[in-house]
Amino acid sequence: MTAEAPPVVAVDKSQDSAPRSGVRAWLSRHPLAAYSIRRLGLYLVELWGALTITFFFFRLMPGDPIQTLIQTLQQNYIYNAQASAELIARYQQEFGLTGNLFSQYLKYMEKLVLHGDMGPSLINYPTPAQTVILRSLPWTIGLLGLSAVLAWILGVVIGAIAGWRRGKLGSRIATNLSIALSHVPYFFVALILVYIFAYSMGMLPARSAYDSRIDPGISLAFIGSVLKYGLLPGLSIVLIGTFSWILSTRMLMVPILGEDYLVYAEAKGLKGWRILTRYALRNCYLPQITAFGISLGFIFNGNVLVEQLFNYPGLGTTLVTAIQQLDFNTILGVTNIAIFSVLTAVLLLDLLLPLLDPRVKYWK
Amino acid sequence: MRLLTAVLRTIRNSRRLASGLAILAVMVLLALFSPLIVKLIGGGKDPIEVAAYEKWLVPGPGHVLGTDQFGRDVLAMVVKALSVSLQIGAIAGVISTVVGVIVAFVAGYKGGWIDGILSTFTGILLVIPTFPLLIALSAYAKNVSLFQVGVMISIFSWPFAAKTIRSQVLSLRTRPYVDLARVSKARDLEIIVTELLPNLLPFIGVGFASSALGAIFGLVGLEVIGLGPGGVIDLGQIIFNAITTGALTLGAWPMFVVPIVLLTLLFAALNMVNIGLEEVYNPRLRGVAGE
Amino acid sequence: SDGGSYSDKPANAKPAATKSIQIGKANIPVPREQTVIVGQVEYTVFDSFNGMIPNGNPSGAGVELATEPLFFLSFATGKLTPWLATEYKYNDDHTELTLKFDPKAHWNDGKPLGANDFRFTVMALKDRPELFGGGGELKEFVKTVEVPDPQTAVVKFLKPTPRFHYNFIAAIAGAPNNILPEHIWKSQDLTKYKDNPPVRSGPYKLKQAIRNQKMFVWEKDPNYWNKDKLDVKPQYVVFQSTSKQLDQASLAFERAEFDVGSIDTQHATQLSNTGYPNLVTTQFHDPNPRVMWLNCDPARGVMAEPKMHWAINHCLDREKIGTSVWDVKVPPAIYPWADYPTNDKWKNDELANKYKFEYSLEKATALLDEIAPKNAAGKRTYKGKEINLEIITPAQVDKAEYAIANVLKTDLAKVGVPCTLRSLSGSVHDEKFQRGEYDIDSQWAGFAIDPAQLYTDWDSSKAQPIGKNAANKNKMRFRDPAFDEIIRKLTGMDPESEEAKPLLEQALEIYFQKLPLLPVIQTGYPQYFNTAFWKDWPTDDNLYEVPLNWWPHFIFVLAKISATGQKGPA
Amino acid sequence: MSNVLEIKGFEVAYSTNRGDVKAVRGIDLDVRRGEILGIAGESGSGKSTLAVALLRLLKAPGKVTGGSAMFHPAGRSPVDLLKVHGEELRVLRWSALSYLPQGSMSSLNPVMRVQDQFKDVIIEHAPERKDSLGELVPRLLGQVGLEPRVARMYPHELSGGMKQRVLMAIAVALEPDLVIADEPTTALDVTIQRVILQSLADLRTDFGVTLMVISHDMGVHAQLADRVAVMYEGRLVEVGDVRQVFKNPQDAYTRQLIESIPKLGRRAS
Amino acid sequence: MKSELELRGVQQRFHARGVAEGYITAVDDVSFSLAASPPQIVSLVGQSGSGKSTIARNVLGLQKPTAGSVLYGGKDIFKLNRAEYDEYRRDVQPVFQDPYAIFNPFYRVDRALWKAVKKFKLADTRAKGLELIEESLRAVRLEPENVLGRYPHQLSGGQRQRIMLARVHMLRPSFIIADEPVSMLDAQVRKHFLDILLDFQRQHGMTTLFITHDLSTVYYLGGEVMVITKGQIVERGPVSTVMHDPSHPYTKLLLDSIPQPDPDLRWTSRIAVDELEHVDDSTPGDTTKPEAPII
Ligand SMILES: Nc1ncnc2c1ncn2[C@@H]1O[C@H](COP(=O)(O)OP(=O)(O)OP(=O)(O)O)[C@@H](O)[C@H]1O
Ligand SMILES: Nc1ncnc2c1ncn2[C@@H]1O[C@H](COP(=O)(O)OP(=O)(O)OP(=O)(O)O)[C@@H](O)[C@H]1O
Ligand SMILES: [Mg+2]
Ligand SMILES: [Mg+2]
Ligand code: NI
Repeated sequence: MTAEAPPVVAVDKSQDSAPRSGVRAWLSRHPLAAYSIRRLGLYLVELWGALTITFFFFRLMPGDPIQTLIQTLQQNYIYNAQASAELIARYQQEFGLTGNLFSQYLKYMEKLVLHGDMGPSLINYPTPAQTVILRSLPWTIGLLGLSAVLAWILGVVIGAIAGWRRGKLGSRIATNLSIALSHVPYFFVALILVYIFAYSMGMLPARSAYDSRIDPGISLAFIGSVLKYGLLPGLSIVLIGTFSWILSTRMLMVPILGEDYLVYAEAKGLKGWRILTRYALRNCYLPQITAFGISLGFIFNGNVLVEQLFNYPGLGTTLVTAIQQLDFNTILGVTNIAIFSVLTAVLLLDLLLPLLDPRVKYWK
Repeated sequence: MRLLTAVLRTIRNSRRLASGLAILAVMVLLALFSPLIVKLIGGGKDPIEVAAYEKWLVPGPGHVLGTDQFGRDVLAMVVKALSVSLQIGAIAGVISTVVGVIVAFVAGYKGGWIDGILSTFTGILLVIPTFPLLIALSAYAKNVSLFQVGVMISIFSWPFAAKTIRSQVLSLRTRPYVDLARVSKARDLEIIVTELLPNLLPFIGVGFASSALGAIFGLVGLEVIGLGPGGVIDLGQIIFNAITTGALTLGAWPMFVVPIVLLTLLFAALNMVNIGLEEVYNPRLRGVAGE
Repeated sequence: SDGGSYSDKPANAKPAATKSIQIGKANIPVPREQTVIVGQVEYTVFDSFNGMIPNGNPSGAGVELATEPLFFLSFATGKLTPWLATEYKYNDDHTELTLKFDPKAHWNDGKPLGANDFRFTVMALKDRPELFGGGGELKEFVKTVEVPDPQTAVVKFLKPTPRFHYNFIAAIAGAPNNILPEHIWKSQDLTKYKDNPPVRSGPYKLKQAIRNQKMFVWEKDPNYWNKDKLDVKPQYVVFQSTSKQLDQASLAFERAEFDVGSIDTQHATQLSNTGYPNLVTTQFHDPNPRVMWLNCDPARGVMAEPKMHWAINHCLDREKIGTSVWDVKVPPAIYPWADYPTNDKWKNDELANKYKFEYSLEKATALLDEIAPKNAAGKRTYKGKEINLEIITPAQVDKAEYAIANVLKTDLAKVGVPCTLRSLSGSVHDEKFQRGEYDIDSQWAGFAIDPAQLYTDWDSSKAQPIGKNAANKNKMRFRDPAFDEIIRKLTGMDPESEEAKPLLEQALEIYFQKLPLLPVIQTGYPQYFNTAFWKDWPTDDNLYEVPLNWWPHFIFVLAKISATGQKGPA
Repeated sequence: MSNVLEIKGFEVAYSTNRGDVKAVRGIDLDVRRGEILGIAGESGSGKSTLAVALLRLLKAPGKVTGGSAMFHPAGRSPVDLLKVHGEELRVLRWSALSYLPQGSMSSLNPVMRVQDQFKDVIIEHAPERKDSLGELVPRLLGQVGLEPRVARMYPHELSGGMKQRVLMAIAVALEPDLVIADEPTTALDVTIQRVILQSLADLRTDFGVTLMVISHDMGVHAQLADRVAVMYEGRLVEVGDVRQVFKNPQDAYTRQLIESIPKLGRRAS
Repeated sequence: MKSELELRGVQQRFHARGVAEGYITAVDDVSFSLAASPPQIVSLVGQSGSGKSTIARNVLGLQKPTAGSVLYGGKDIFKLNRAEYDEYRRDVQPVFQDPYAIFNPFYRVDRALWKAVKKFKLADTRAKGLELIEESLRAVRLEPENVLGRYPHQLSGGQRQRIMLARVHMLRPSFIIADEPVSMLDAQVRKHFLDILLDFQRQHGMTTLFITHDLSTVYYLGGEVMVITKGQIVERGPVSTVMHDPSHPYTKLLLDSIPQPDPDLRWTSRIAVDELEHVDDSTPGDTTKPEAPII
């Protein structure tokens, strides 16, 4: 028995006074659709904004990429290589560096949006930047994605237990360790792990992504080798990531513990683990899902250095190499990929969340 | 005065906050007196000048932490670097907090389209991975000084502060005491400054601490690719030095361990302050979280 | 003063040289005992070997093992070894050059190699300035190339030159121009073709380039044309990027996961002091002394004063830099070239004594007081303006060139000259450097086979105004009419001829007076070899030409080593 | 009439930084089987503390400092509620002793459907009834005047009154001996309050449960309770039949309490 | 300062997505007026969510109505000039519902009083101000030394609520807008509080708009009463008339639902759930549900 209000006569001016056109009415009757459309709109605006900002940032940076290239080559070959005006002009054309900044921008966006083309890479000329990036992407997704998810799961579970059994010795250790270590940069840990497991004990490889004696492919040996080589870099991300998730989950958990529904659940005589999983955890993992989407971006930042340290053939290493040679197209490409994935992840989570959490007021 | 007593009251309520602040205070003191300490170590000459001593000396009475690959006294470097790292943290922390707070208040209190634009912009900055942009910026700004690096880092860290504080402002602005102030003829600015701001202090504190941490780590990252500000040594640079020169296997552990311990301690201290503040100000956490 | 350095260990702790080492499992796809593994720089390019595309060719990746010049020049001995070519001959007025090719030579796909390939290469590049290595000297000098028979090429010049064959000599890190197989390239677009796998002529062929492992695997070519003269021993040579962390890199060396490189001086010293039995150290000088480029443009104020250059010279503590800053102890540099015996003929000790390089802050102060006296505030001024120098360097802050500049900066401060020192990244540095927007640039000298070649770049006509790109010539904006005159005369002459000698001396004197380029130290590059799998590495006494693995001369090393019989770990 | 609960010398204290605060001071009280016992008293008099302590939900810094509470569940041996522990306590809960909390807004888990919150207790305490869940839940909901479709709703989709009734339905799901209701209506509007009070009274008639209803609203007691116990500063000042307490209060405080109730001075129609 | 507050066709809508219209109407065409003289007490009763607080906020100028106007001395309060605005603020003062949230937890409770003194220039010296404050505190039966210098969390709800009353006593506005001031208080404190309000009316001539959902307090206060449901005022009249002879069915239901504190007057009839119609009583400000709850 929904309260059917009388049809609106246009009385209110300052507020929403639009006539009930078909679309609007439909939307207000389908809040989830309206929400999705609005969320998608915001996503596009954010995507566009972020891409634009990064484009101008990189273009306004001094240093002519072509000159850089020439200079790098000179360093490599020592001879004063001949870089003629013609050569420079040709490359400027190919790298989209001709015309004023705005027309460069339009051209870049057109290529990017319509053709998914990020322009040629400098570090690997004339391979297009997107190819260079796509080559390293699976490694990064594998390493970063897997370990980030693992860290999240571990962190949320341990954090929830630490909050749940607060005051117990184990929880106290977990909490204090997290306080001390949750902000430590990934690569510190990576270094220490390398020192212990690779140098001192010689148990695990400290660099590269797989054993080159094994041919890459879908074979058990190869997968085993990838796992073995990914263990240390993965562990360093997982460790620190876990600590920060522990901390934030615990912070979320503690106020939940004071919630009436937990007291009620206890009064119901439910078993401890059931209260933890069905009542406590279910209420704090949802906000953590959103947080996870946002955190992907930061993990990406930290990951750059870890990959670098382990010489892992991922996006981070590509980025650093590109930065060292001021390879605009590749840097921009990597940045754009990161922006795109973070935004998309957050978008998906936001769209998914109303389904997971009945409380989410998606129409707000 | 009132603020001071409030602060003292707060500190007394949390052991964690107190110990975090104590560690910070020691570090700040060390940083403040760093020129003196460095002078003392040098005993007449500059101990962090290139080739001041022989290179790679093991720790001993003359050089408590040994010397590095350019013959600089590691202890003096660490002391100096600590002050640099703290400075950068403070600079970036202050700037991003101030900007964040202003944006948050304007967006949160004014609402409407201003909020829409500011929030979208903040949202956009939030998803841009800061690291590549930071690098681009530091390549762009010629002759960067420590202060400029601080500014650059804060360009990317204020959105975090702004985001959290904005949501707080949104919830605080509907509080009855804001209404009371309004019927007492207080103006918007007055309400923001006197009614909202004090209640947001813990959030501002937390924002400050995380921006400061971010900046210190950001600088470490910049150093790692050799784009740090010229002519200064920060903790990150010593670590980077240790990594690239392989100090660890050489046995020059102080170059590696000491700055990492200091940084970890600093992180832990700021974290403790963060959590302490949250506990003290969040009545639900109060007592409950105190273990 | 204290317990000494990390790398010294007390003698009694030194184990016997027979101490067994723990051999690690090298991450390579070929049998360890048949392979020499070389530790090298970061690679980014794996699928293209076309050197005419900027970055179209990986460097330091072993391409040198497959690429041969017409001639090899050994700096250490001064010996010129004919290789693909058997001889070169200029006509008397240096307007024609005749090259003879070895009839045995063939490409690694079996096709013959000779004068036709040479002509193709020269003509293809001559008029293609948009190619890397195109245009330049080829365009400036070459009129035609004639091929009377497949083994003979005759180059006709537009104007006389005694130096054209320099283009085909591998003196350091490869010749300026290597010849291309005509049968492969004639149908290809030179700006696009990837040349993968590369068809070249060296003793090795590319087996695999593994991007994810940053690795190139070279396999011995059983059909190598010059087997009789050069029989390389290892079946495989692997070039692999080493870790940027020296810990990791040196540990890999210690475990014999690398045979060449992959270790730094400090760790190497430590290893040998702890009795590591498998380390061979070979000293070698880079042909490139470390220098300060001093800006000579009047727009830079006091920097244009030769006396200022000398004041800076007096502030350079070369002794200290050579001992404490550079990795190994190295001698100071006085001439703007490397101190190889072959270069001794260009020296002039009389002049060097007359213009003595010495570290003396007093002398520097005296000179400065003349040109930039202190004002009331105690600040040095030049034409009423307080002076402040800008030192830039492309080296990172933890690298030697930065540290050298830092030492100079400290000493300049002591004589009242404040400086800012900046490490600039790649192109930012290059832009400032090329546009002359610096006072002092701390880096390397650049390289020339003879001084006249070096001086040619310093011509006044090549000095651009500040702010305009110098296009790699005369970046210090040196202008001296007398010097220009000498250069003009020298260009057409054989530098070793008698008539050139007094001219070179005059030029050297002007150089000493004005110091546009201030040499600091000679650069020593110790090379480290591991004897676990391979022995008979070059030593200080016998360098086997050049021990550096990124030079084409490395094939001579590979021919002289032998396997120890050590088996790789399972 | 037999007693369900016999409380003797019951004491609860909260430790604060200024020493222990006694919230409940030596209470002796019997709860008779099948009755509705009202606990009255002004705010802070210790009513909730009493309830929470009996339910063994007392959290630090509160602690039971003395007394006993013998509970006589039907068909089981009597236990001292203040002494049972662990599994024994857990089993006792809900099947014999259930709770109707005050905070109806927040006592339901916001991310679980109503039916799942029923399921919980049934799976835990009466697994044999699991199969009949589909029939049981609508019946229980119907008992408190809710439609079956409420079972599939989430708490935030319910109004306060509905939530309170869902809680009531859950409370009697296992037909416990004793239900302790702490201020079941304070957060609600008068009109809803009336409906809830009606339903509470029905519970007794339909399920025969014993109810302990805590409220500071004397009106509620007057309408619902059989007997009323009045608390003041942690002490029980008076227990008696509802009529006696209202018409002829023995204790001075009770008298004051009754007098200070603003009266409408109008007969209900 | 004898003025009149008048609401003319006030309507307040709030955006609410998820309901069919895209908004909800919290206050629907409400008109009434309050006269400063003779001082009176007008109660506004209605269930939770019926729009009472919204009306209070409209009257206090904290929320601009979407239609209609609030007039003070015949002028729209959102169009007053500076002097008029000052007078309006001086003359119309609130006592809010929640004694816990009304104080800024960061400050001592004195501040609320001092702020009134300063902002409305009640005293020119500190001493006079203090005197005024103490006098007002005593007037609401608080000992100044017991409350001054304390932080809000150190006072009980009743004490806090009375400080707000002291503030009003100090300001002597013509109109007090009291939004459920007693709903959080104990019976005894509540009575006390109502006595003070009555006292204000008699001694200082203040007119009170008393908002509540508790009919017994209305009865105690006397004066006039307005009954509001779903944003509309359905009944208005002297308390005795409305209570004894309610004309609107809703008023009847309301009256019927009050539990009589007399075991002899137990309800004999049952009310059906349907009678309550659609009433959302759970979460004020949260009626914006995709599906309307059923009762
Ligand atoms: N956690 C606590 N710490 C210290 N004292 C407490 C705590 N909880 C309650 N008290 C004190 O115990 C006494 C009894 O509180 P209780 O909550 O049982 O009262 P109540 O009768 O339920 O009141 P209300 O009607 O307001 O719910 C009060 O004086 C209260 O201040
Ligand atoms: N700022 C707001 N935004 C959206 N809706 C609002 C807002 N304020 C009030 N409402 C809605 O307006 C209606 C009336 O609310 P109001 O607070 O005036 O009720 P009330 O009668 O004061 O209730 P209570 O007795 O619970 O205080 C409610 O449905 C409420 O949800
Ligand atoms: Mg209670
Ligand atoms: Mg209200
Ligand atoms: Ni008075």
